[in-house]
Amino acid sequence: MKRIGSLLSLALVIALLVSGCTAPAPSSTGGGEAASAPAETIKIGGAFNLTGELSSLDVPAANGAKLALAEINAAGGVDGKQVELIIRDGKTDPATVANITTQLIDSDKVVAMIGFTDSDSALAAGPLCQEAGIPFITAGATSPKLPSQVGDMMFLTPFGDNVQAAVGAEFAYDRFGPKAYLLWDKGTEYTTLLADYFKTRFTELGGEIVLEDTYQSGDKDFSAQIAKAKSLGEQPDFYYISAVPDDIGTTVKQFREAGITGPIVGGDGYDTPLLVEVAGDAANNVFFTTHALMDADNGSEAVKSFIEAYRTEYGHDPENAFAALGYDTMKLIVDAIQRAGSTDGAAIAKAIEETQGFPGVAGELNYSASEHVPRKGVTMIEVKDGKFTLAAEMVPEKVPAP
Amino acid sequence: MDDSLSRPVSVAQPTTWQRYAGVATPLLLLLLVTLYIQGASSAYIQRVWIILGLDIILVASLNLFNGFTGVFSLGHVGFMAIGAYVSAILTLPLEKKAINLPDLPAWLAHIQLGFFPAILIGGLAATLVALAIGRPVLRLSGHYVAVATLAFLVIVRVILINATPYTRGSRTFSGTPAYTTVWWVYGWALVTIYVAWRVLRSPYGRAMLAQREDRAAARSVGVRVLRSRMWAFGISAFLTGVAGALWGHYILSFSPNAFYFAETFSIITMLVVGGMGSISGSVIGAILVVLLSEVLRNLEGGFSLGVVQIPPLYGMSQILMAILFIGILIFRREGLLGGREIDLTKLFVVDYWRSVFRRKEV
Amino acid sequence: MSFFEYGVQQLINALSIGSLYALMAIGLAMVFGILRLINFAHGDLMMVASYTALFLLIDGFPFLGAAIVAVVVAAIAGLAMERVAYRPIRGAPDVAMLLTSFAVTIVLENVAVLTVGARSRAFPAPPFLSTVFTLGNLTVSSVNVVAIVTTAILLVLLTFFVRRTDTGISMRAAAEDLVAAQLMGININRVIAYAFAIGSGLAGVAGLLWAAKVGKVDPFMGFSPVLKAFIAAVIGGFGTIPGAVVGGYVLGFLEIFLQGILPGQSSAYRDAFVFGILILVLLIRPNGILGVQEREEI
Amino acid sequence: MLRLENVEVFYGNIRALKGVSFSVREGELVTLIGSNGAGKSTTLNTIVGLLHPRQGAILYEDEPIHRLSPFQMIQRGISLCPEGRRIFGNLTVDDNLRMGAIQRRDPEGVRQDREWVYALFPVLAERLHQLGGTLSGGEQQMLAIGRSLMSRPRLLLMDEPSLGLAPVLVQTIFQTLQQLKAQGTTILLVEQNAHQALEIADRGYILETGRIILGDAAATLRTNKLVVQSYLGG
Amino acid sequence: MSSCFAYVRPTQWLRLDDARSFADSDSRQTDQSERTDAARLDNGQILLQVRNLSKSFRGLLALQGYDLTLRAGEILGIIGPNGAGKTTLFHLLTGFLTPTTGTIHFRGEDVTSAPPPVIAEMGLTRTFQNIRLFDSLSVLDNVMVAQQLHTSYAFWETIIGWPTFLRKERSVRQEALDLLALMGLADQARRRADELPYGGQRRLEIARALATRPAVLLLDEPAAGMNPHESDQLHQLILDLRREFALTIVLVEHDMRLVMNLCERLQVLNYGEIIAEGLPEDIRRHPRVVESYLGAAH
Repeated sequence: MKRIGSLLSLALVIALLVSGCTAPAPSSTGGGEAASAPAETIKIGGAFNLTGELSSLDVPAANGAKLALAEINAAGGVDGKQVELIIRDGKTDPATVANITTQLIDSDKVVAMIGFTDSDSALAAGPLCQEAGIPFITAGATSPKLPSQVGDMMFLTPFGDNVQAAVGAEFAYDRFGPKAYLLWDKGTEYTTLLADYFKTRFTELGGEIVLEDTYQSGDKDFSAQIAKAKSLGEQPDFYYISAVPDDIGTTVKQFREAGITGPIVGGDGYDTPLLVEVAGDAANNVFFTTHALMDADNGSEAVKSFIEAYRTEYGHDPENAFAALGYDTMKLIVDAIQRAGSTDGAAIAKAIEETQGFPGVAGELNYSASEHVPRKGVTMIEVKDGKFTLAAEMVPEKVPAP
Repeated sequence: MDDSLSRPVSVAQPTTWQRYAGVATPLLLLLLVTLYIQGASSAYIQRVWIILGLDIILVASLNLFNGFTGVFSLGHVGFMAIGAYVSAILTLPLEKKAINLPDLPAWLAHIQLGFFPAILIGGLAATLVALAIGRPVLRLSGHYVAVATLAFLVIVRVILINATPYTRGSRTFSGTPAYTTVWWVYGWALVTIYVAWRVLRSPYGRAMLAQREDRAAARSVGVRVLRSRMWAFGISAFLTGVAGALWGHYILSFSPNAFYFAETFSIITMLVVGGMGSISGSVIGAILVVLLSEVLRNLEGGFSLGVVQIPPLYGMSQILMAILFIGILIFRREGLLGGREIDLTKLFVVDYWRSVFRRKEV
Repeated sequence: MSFFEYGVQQLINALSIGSLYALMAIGLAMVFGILRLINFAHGDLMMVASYTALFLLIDGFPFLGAAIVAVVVAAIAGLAMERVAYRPIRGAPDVAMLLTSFAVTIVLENVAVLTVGARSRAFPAPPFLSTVFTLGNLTVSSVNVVAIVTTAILLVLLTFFVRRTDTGISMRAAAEDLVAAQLMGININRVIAYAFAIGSGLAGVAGLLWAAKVGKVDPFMGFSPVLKAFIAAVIGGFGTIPGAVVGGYVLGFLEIFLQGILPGQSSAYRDAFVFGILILVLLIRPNGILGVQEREEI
Repeated sequence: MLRLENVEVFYGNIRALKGVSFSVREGELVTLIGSNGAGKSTTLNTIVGLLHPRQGAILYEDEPIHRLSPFQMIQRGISLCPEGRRIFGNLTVDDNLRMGAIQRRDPEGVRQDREWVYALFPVLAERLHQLGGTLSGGEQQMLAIGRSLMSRPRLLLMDEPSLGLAPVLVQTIFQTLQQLKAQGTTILLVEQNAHQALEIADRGYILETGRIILGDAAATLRTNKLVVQSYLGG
Repeated sequence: MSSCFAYVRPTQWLRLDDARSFADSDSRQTDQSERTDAARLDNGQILLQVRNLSKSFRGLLALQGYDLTLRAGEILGIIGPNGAGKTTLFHLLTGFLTPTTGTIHFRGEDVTSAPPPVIAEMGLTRTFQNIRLFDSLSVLDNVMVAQQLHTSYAFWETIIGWPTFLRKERSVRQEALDLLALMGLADQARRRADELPYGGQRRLEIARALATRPAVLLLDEPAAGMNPHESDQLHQLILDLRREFALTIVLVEHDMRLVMNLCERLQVLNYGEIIAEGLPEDIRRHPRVVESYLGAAH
């Protein structure tokens, strides 16, 4: 019992420690990671799932944001005040995600929050920010429903999936024809939404889905699905595959190895160097919709310098589109704070709504009071000889309702 | 302090008022701490307190099955999912239902229940499923039950993902009304602990423990092994379903991903740390793991130790918790309490204090 | 593509994925047979092996050299795992050991996230693992053939090992009766070490083949395969090597054929069917397809 | 040769052996007699290192061995033929014998010993490649004894070799034991069949509830009143 | 140890007043007491009728052609060498094993394939050769587990702790304490069962069996590990219990003195077959028994 007594007292001490750590004390003693912390700073919360299943998406986004932060502070911050990005790890666990959001709002006293690349987390964090009157911009969740689900403090940096799916459908219909094969990951919201919107828009155009198939998140062997596709009497005009960045290289590789040579079309999940690295030559004749041409040789100046800076900082190319989105999100929020001239949440949100023609690495951002999902051009990329090349810059004719 | 465990003691049996005092003390303490936290602490501490309460329900109800019957379920998070989804669907405001779940069958699309009935129905739904799968699965022996319940968890997930009209599939289920408060959570936590204690001190519980200790001997004195396991499974599933409902109305947005291995492992850690088969162990395990992992999480963002600056190491808290867990399994195989109970009644027995002080003198 | 060709194609697919499951399941079964430990961290050895190979390949090692080192590293990692985490709790209840292995998994995966990062990396498979044969309408990628052939060779070697060598027979003896094995003078620590080393080595091989097939590696790559291998081992009859092999192939066929046969969106229920069948197998043959009926405990 | 000094063994909190002391001299056949639960098997398991005493010492040729593990006992020439035979049912007869010789590094000697065991129990030679589990009870007992002999022990511990065997087979087994003794093997025999055990033994000890209550020459014990009353069914 | 074993002197542990009050409270508490039924049975009525019972394991016959007619009130002894099938017989009679052939009728009902709990409920229960208690439960709880067979609880009254439930619990506890007092274990009621000394554990096992209110009690080597003095005490205990509880007793035992003095009738098993049956004095001289079991000295 002695031991248990001491354990209980240990628990008590821990409880005290927790409250000590999290009382509205300066973050330097134990709060999140403080990228820079001079006396007077503007605090922005960065909530990301740095560990757990979503870490391969959130880590690049956080890295992008940190890169932007360094540039901002190097350029003098906001009105002479340095900006501080307090990063906390949601661990891909809903309860922890909500905990860190509360901590950022309540203990760290951030004026605005960015982060997360998935709707689960964004929807767990969003309402808390909404309630506290703090603007929250998600760096990667692409569900166009988010703002309507959360409220007027919720913003997206990427376009909604309905927009890119519509572009994909229109582009492929015109270029390849009306018969499509559709495969998607049924265990992930992003891929499900993308496939749904694609199907809606494509059938609306008069296209036909000749075969529809699914796989489970975590599946790495697509041979059964491929054999099924190959057993189609006549091959479709193109293959629309909705996959997350971690899967797409594998999927394309295995499709090509099985002798399927037709065009493969998809969304911004394809925007990762893994596509070419994993699939190699097999990646040719792949088309996908994304935010901007992220290519160190052929991209815009902004893109080139972003890639350069990212390489210098982290030793490798941006892992996927989320790196650029994280970068843009950070830049956008700071820009909005500067324009608002205040750290009041409502004022910042209003400044975001007034954003027009903001030059992000991943495309130009336009918002309005009714559009918290940015109006953005969609870039269509074609992979040629292992390189991403610009196939088209498009705005969809018609966007499926969110 | 050895004697405050339910080991044989030479002191007199506690009188009625001592027993009441033993029960009332922790309750009073709980009430005071909760009131204090509600009044004077940050929103974050309040949140941790609620999460702790939810975990206490989850661990105590898992203990009711795993600890009392000795067969291990790895599928309880599946019941949590059932509770969360069922109650969330039932309480979703009608206008949100029309938008979020447009394909619901008519009878579901036009009802909106209050929190309490929704919780009960969530729990009952979990119980029904438990009784349906329990009949075949609980016949199995030893860790094959663990295997089969793991399979159950996978199946629940697949069904959640595919039952799109009800669950939105893999898409986030949102719009759940924020009904859960600290009072709901601790109210149910007390109910859970009371039920677990009641079951333990009843013929049902004795049968569960007996078949855990020795299946053959239990059968020889008339214990029906499958039946006693079914009782445990059903009650435990109900409480886990309730916890899921409370969890759903607190976290508000969730998808099938929330109810999978990560959550399973986290609850099991608390159970094993506290000690299987001990109700107070469940509570202590939950407290320790929840608080410790919060502390570690707060430290992994990097901090300075005087001159040394510790860089951020995200993932360190999980690693340390896992190592702690292995350590406990190695050095205290039975968990901290090892199936015993902390009995505060003893604190009110004069002889007990006498014995404590006498020992000090020696 | 004719129906026949379709069937043959799926058969090859099933054999290939089944081979990988079998390789993984053998390791699980060897350890389980002796210790009654379900080692979930087995999957992370795949990750260890493929990252080792990846780094060596980046440094310009030839593939075979890198592969051999990787398999050895996996074996060593398995031994270390046994020494640090499993030996101290040997003899604990089955469930305690299972949970320990969960914890080991968490440690390994998070250490990997901390050290090599969470991002996926492309795995540069050599040409002999990435060419494609075409036979009429059938296409077979060489990695599948290599997987099938490697598994077959390893199975033959392993069978020879456990049937003919002293250590192999000791291993079977220890799996059958640990106490009697000790009385014979079998050093069980050594036998267990062998089981871990060989099982982990096989996991390493499976990891490399997996990485070549998938084309990339990441810290969580072992989770899904080990779950499958575990199911395979249970279906086949836990604790026996032939059972693990049979289970691996049965699971491979189940998955491929369910995916192939279930129409349209219902193929998303594949895993529910697979795991449902698992429960059925347990009910009908509680000790798996090849498992021996144990006497009722009295 | 073997000496137990005040050995105490616990199962959890239960004291199974409460200070057992006895000795076995080189070349002797000593029997340990007692009823079920008296601690006979516990004693043997402690000698071979499956259990470790909490108190007391076990000396083998004046060297303390009570901290060693079973495979080190084999190296020192102590072999236990366990109660209930415990042969490897999924291994062939030949492989079972091979396991008995697992630590030996003299293939020629092993081969000879195998021949010798087959000569001792000709029925085993007929079933060379049969699985152990398919043998009858008596054949299994022979295999178990043969297996223990394969390590060429100098001290052979036998735990209830007559258990569940037909009288005629028990005769065979006991004759074999005498034969082994004649060839110089020291034997410690645990038996419930006190009558027959005392017949072939040089000396005997009576173990009762974890204590040695009596120890004497076998012939003397056979006439002891208490022994006759409790163990010889007088 | 002998002190641990020593039963409290008969006058102490079996105060007849206690025994009677136990019996009385018993018939008061339950509407249809099994034991009062048993008490009403005429001595000589057939309780257990076994015909041609056989059991084989993987082709090995453990028991064959076994017949038994057990009459109320008798004490039957079953002897034979280890492995003769005695324990198998107990397993068959109590439902732990299902016979390969043959029938078992208990009180006129066919219980050949009934499971153990059903058989226990009908009034046939047993002890185990190696004591099998519920180790981590208290001594009292060990008995209470067995008692609930004859008390009905509604789930709802249990779960909310309704007064009716508490009343039932109190009376069950009192009965259990009475029974423990009878066996000299009253002051140990709150200890863990595995903390009892060996003799106490033996007595607790018998107390637990009695708590199911059996008509027939099968004792599997109750004197194992006892010295002659203790076995004498056991002898007396068994006689007293039979009288007080109107028991019919089947005893498997190696202690010849106990068996010969206590039992009214003996069966001798060897190789799963009855080789002799009859009065103790006849058995003692039976040539086959002498040859295969007792040894030539007799």
